[in-house]
Formats: sequence, structure tokens, C-alpha cells
Amino acid sequence: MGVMVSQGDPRLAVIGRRLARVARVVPVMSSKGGVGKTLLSCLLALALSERGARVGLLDLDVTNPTAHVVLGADLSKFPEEDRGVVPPLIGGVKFMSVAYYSGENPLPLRGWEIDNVVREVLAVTIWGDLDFLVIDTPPGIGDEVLDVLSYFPKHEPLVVATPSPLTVASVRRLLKLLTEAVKGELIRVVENMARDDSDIIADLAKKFHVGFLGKVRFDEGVDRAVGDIDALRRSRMYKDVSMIAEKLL
Amino acid sequence: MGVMVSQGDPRLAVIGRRLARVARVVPVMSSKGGVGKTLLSCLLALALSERGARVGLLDLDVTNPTAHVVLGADLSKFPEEDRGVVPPLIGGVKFMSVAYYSGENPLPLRGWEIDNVVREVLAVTIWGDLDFLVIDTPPGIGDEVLDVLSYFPKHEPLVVATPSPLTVASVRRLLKLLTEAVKGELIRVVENMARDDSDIIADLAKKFHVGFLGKVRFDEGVDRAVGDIDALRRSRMYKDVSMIAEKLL
Amino acid sequence: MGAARVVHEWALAEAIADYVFKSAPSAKRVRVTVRLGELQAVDEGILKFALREIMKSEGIACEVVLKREDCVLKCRRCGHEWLLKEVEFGEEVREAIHFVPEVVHSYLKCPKCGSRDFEVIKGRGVWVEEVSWE
Amino acid sequence: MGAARVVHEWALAEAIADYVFKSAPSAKRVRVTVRLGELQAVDEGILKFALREIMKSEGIACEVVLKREDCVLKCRRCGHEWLLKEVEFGEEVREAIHFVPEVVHSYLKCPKCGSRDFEVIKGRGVWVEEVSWE
Ligand SMILES: Nc1ncnc2c1ncn2[C@@H]1O[C@H](COP(=O)(O)OP(=O)(O)O)[C@@H](O)[C@H]1O
Ligand SMILES: Nc1ncnc2c1ncn2[C@@H]1O[C@H](COP(=O)(O)OP(=O)(O)O)[C@@H](O)[C@H]1O
Ligand SMILES: [Mg+2]
Ligand SMILES: [Mg+2]
Ligand SMILES: [Mg+2]
Ligand SMILES: [Mg+2]
Ligand code: NI
Ligand code: NI
Ligand SMILES: [Zn+2]
Ligand SMILES: [Zn+2]
Repeated sequence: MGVMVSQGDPRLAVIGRRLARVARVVPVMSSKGGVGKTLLSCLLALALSERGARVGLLDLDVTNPTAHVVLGADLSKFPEEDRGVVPPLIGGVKFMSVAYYSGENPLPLRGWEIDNVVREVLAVTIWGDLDFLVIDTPPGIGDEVLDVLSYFPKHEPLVVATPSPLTVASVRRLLKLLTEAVKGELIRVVENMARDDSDIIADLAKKFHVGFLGKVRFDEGVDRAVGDIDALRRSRMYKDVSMIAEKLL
Repeated sequence: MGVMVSQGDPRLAVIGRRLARVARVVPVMSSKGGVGKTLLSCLLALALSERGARVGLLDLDVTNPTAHVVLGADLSKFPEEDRGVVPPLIGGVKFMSVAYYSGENPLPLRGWEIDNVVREVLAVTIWGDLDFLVIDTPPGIGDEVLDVLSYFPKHEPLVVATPSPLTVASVRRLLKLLTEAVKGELIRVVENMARDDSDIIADLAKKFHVGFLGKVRFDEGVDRAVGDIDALRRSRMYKDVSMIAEKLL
Repeated sequence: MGAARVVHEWALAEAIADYVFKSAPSAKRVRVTVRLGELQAVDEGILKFALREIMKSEGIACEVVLKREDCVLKCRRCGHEWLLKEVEFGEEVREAIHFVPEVVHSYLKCPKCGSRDFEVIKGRGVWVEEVSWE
Repeated sequence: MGAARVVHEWALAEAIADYVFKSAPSAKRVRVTVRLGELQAVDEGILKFALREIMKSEGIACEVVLKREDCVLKCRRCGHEWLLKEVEFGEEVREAIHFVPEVVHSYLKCPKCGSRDFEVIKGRGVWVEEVSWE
């Protein structure tokens, strides 16, 4: 009987354990920037939590985190430690972001460094019991998005689209990628910043045989509510997102 | 006299030669997505060219290229070869994009692969004599943006911002990074999708001691002009961008 | 950092333990060599203690060998190489880097050319160099 | 591909030449070994011809050694490794990959798990393995 040897990254080995008591993982995605991924992730997490679900929110837009700005999170102290890092409760949601550590400084990173951040955060964050883990992701199809697809054993992508030609081109590419990797019934599309009753996005969802959860209307006032959870909860966008949350529950 | 040895990537060695006859390099940047980088890059290239400048446009949003959609570029044939790859002329602009090769398929790439694409494209594209090379970049601060800062011996970033709180947070981080690397007088900020006469963006530029080139107003009709260069040239956004072009000349 | 039972090093010890369990699912005696990069500044005593506790609770005899690795940085723009030892950080910054080593890019620039486009070429964080069992 | 004087291999030859000039600015006799990855499918004859022409025009005697490298792919999701030889592409796709090898991610998935998150671990494109001079 000889000696066997193995070497590698221990962080990947523990991710399964960290997510063991997380019932559903919902990455909010869109290859297009500025379609409302971050705002929608935050409002969705708040709306799910208001309905009694235990919710975590993870900002994986590593080189440009902004979810803390939406939530008005306090970056002046680090999250508590308890055999890992415990995401602070903000508006009832367990919120984790690299911004706790980078502050408002630039965080320019090469792809393999982004991958390292994702591994580190997934390995040390203690989510505990969650009904939903909502994940905000960056635009493009780079390391963060590939990591979400590779490291989470199961997930239900929520694709955000707006009815502009540039968004539709980007979302089509993303849906092609996602439908290869995830069962169609676990993928859902939301139309954001809807201004009229165009069916472009609903039709796109149908074409790819994925779910369509409805429209979130353009809400002129929502930008002014950014940073203030109570004001966000009073916004019209929150009302629309709450309907989406209902359908997810 | 012994033997000396060197090994490495030949592509980096030739980039200087490829850009030798390019007078000015203008990367259009913003850590925030959806602020109009792509539309502005395209319109700026068209407006500069209309004013008699010799202009190239390079889409470096590698995993989500969309400039070809704005320009209505034909992806059905590869660019011509002549001791390298010759960017096709579109609306008077020499246009290069990875989309000629990926088509409308998804192009999910890890960071070091994105870096490889940037090196390859810079090494083989024959720009010839140019007064301006405009570069469209992705959101975030990842490989594409770091490559622009590292591989171009000189460049004059054009930072696009909209007056929303999430954009301002992102742009502040980018300006911090850029002002460390580039002389303040070579950095310029443009406000896009302006709707009123707020001074947030102009003030931000002042605070960082960089230039402010003015506002591009929100133009409801511009999305319908996407894909049609003549229609784009008739848009109100094009008029506003033309004023920016004048100031750059 | 902090008291042994609560700090986040415990989570890293669990990661190493899970790695060992996956590599050698039925082994009762293992030896694990872990490389600890200077950048993350993991507390060796706590990590060792936590790892032994976890292994003991699973009924496994585990020999733990920790190896420190100095941190070397290299600029991608100008090629300059330097040592983390030459850099001075405040307590808050060191703590931030302890949790997510990559945030070093938020607080450090190449001392020669000022670029933040540098790489940690050695000495980042926790890596299993060897698990051996019979 | 196409006629020797016009194809894009010429640009890659110029890159290699510039690399040699920078490595050995005053050498009059050099030897360059270039590794050519199977994925990019560079035309060896044209590359060699172009490189010799460029070197001759600079008055340098250059010995060119080209080495083919097979292309190996590895899935990051499931770990599966496979060879490019086992894959069949149409002419258009091969041509696209010839220009920008990374677009292979637009046309290929892991044959085992279907993921596009795979790596070209060997045999991508053009790499200078050695320039030597005295
Ligand atoms: N339904 C909406 N109504 C009005 N403005 C919105 C809506 N959704 C998003 N926005 C605004 O659009 C901008 C981009 O939103 P953000 O969530 O940052 O997008 P992403 O994360 O996709 O880049 C922000 O200024 C945000 O306030
Ligand atoms: N000045 C403007 N007026 C109206 N719409 C605009 C304006 N600038 C950009 N847009 C629209 O905003 C969306 C995002 O623009 P895009 O150029 O793709 O941004 P980015 O490249 O920064 O992600 C597009 O639908 C585009 O048509
Ligand atoms: Mg966002
Ligand atoms: Mg503090
Ligand atoms: Mg864009
Ligand atoms: Mg063709
Ligand atoms: Ni600690
Ligand atoms: Ni060719
Ligand atoms: Zn440097
Ligand atoms: Zn696979």
C-alpha cells in the first residue's frame, strides 16, 4: 500500500457545505449593463424578506460593487466573525459584498483575481439557513458569471432585460448560454424599465422556452430613493418587484 | 561571448508598430454599464470622420460586443487581409470588432482569455494612418480596461457619466484610478442622457481636475436609429455628440 | 483574528478539512501540508488548532504542517518586482486584506510606475500543497 | 491564409521579428524557435517565408525553427480533458478561430458536461520559445 497525494485549492471543497442550508440560489443576470440588475437584486431581496423568507444578498460585481450604495450599507466596520464571516443584516437581508473590504476605492482586478475573490467569499461567508440567496452580477460574460455557473450546484437565473435593441442583442447571447447549462423552467426573464406595452421581451422568453415573470415599470422617482431602504420600500418600482417576488415564492 | 536567450509573447512587441501612425487614442470608459459608452463611441467616431479626420473604432467589449449593432455592420464576411487584418470601412470609419469572428454567438471568456483577444487584435489589425482611434470598453475594471491602460503608450480617456447616484459612485472610483495613471488634462468627462441642468457631473470633473466636454441630452428617438448610420446622423444625440467632437479636434 | 473559536480562520480550516475528506474519503491517518501566503496573514496557531479539532471530531489522526510563503508582487505594466515586506499598511488595511487578499489592489500601487495592474506572484493565501495517506 | 505576401500571418511574422529586434538589438545572427499551437492553424510555410524576408531586409541572418504543439482542452466545470483533433469544425469556424483563437468558446462546448467554461491548456497560438544570439 503506497502513499497517495493530492494538492489544490481547499476553498472549492467547502462551498457545498456553505450552501448546504440555502434552499434557492437566484443569480440576477444580464450581459448588458445599466438594465437594473443591482436595483432589482436589492429590491427583490427586500421584498422576499418582507414576505417572511430568510434572504441573503451577495454582490458579485467584484470590480464595481454598488449594491451597498442602494441599501445604504455602513462600510465603516468589517462584518462580525463567527467561525467565518457573518453577513450583516440590512433591512432584514443578510448582505455580503467585497466593498466591506475595498471601501469606495477602485478595485481593478484581472480575471483570475476576480475568481480568487469569488472563491474566498464563498468559502468564508456563513449564510446559515436561507430560503433565497440573491446574487447581483456584473455585465458581460466573464469570470464572475462563469464562476456562478460553475460553483453553484443549483441555481435559478433571473435575467433582466429592457426593450432596447442593444439589450436584446446581449440578452439573446446570454439566454443561449444559459439554456445550454440550466433547465429552461429554472430560467426566468424580467422586463425592467418598461414604458409601454411592447411584447419584445415576453416574446424573447417564449422563443427560448424560459419563464417570463412580468414587467417592472420605469419609475422616475426610484433614483432619489437609493441609499434609503424605507424610501425604496415606498417606491413604485418596489411594488412591481414585489409582484415578481410573489411569483418566485 | 556566451549565448543569450529570451522567450515570450511576440504580440506585445508589435503593438507599438501597429499604433505608430495613430495620432490620438481615445478610450471611451465608464465603470458603470448602460451609460451610453457604445452609442457615444460610435457617434463620436462618425462625427469625427464627418469633420475630415481619419478615424478608427475598436470594440473592446470582448464578451459583449455591441458596436456592430449600432453601426449595422455586416458580420457575414471576415475583414480583408493585407499583411494583417484590414478593418472594413463603415460610414467612413475603420471598424474592428471580435464580433466579425464570434458572430452573434455567446463568447464567455475568463480574464486571461480576454487579455489574449486584446493582444491578438492589437497585433494583427492594420490601422494605417489615423487621426483618432476611438475604443469602446466594457463596464467594470477588468482585463480589457487594464489592457487599455497598459498596452497603449499614450491615450486620452473619455469618461461617460450619467447623473444617477449609482453611476456617480462608479465613475468616482474610475476617475481615482485614471488620474493616478494619466495626466489630468488628457482625461475628459462627458455627461450623457442629461435631462435637466444639474451640475453633478461637471462638479465631479472639477473635483478631479479633469476636463468636462459638456452634455449629451437624453434623446428618445435614438434607439430607433440603432443599426442605421443615416438615421443615427439625423438624431439629436448625434448633434450633441458632434459638439463634443468639435472640442476634441 | 480574535479568539480561536470564533475567528474566520475557522472557516479556512473547515475548507482544508473538507479538501482532505474529499481527497481521502476513508483514510484514518492523514498528513496535510498547507502553504500560507504572507499577504493573507492567517494566524497559524488558530488554523492549526481548528484543523486538529475538526479532524478529531471526525475520528481522524491528522498531522498538520504549515509553511509560510513570502509575498512577492510584480507589476504587469513596467515589470518591477517587489516584496510585501517593503510595504507599510495601517491596521485597518491589513485586516481588510486578511479577509480578501485581492483588495490589496485598492490600497497599493507599483512603487516604480504607479500602476495598480500588478500581480501577487507568490504568497497570496491558503493552498494545500500536499495531502498524503496510505 | 491566401497568398504569402498578403495574408495575416505576415502580421504575426512582424510580431516575432519585432520581438527578436527588442531581445537582441544589435545581433546580426539569431536563431528563433517559435511554438505554433494547433488551434490557430498558422500556415508554417508562409510564416517562415515572411519572417526570413523581414529579417533579410534588416540585414540579419535568422535561423527559424517552428514547433507544432497539439491543442488540449480542459473543462473548468467537470475537469474533462480532450483533444482538438477529436472535434470537427466547418471551414468558416476554423477560419474565425484562425484569426482570434478564443472565439473557440463561441463554437465549442465540453463534450462531457456541455459547459463553455473550458480552457485551452496547450496549443493556442504563436509563442516565442527561444531567441538566441551571441
Ligand atoms: N425600473 C426602473 N425605473 C427607473 N430607473 C431604474 C429602474 N431600474 C433601474 N433604474 C436605474 O437605472 C440605472 C442602472 O441601474 P442598475 O441597477 O445599476 O443597473 P445594472 O446593475 O444592470 O448596471 C440606475 O440609475 C437605476 O436607478
Ligand atoms: N443620449 C441618449 N439618449 C437616449 N438614449 C441613450 C442615450 N445614450 C445611450 N442611450 C441608450 O442607453 C442604452 C445603453 O447605451 P449603451 O451605449 O449600450 O451603453 P453602454 O455601452 O455604456 O453599456 C441604449 O439603449 C442606448 O440606446
Ligand atoms: Mg449592477
Ligand atoms: Mg473599521
Ligand atoms: Mg457598451
Ligand atoms: Mg463568411
Ligand atoms: Ni481572522
Ligand atoms: Ni491567415
Ligand atoms: Zn510598475
Ligand atoms: Zn465539462
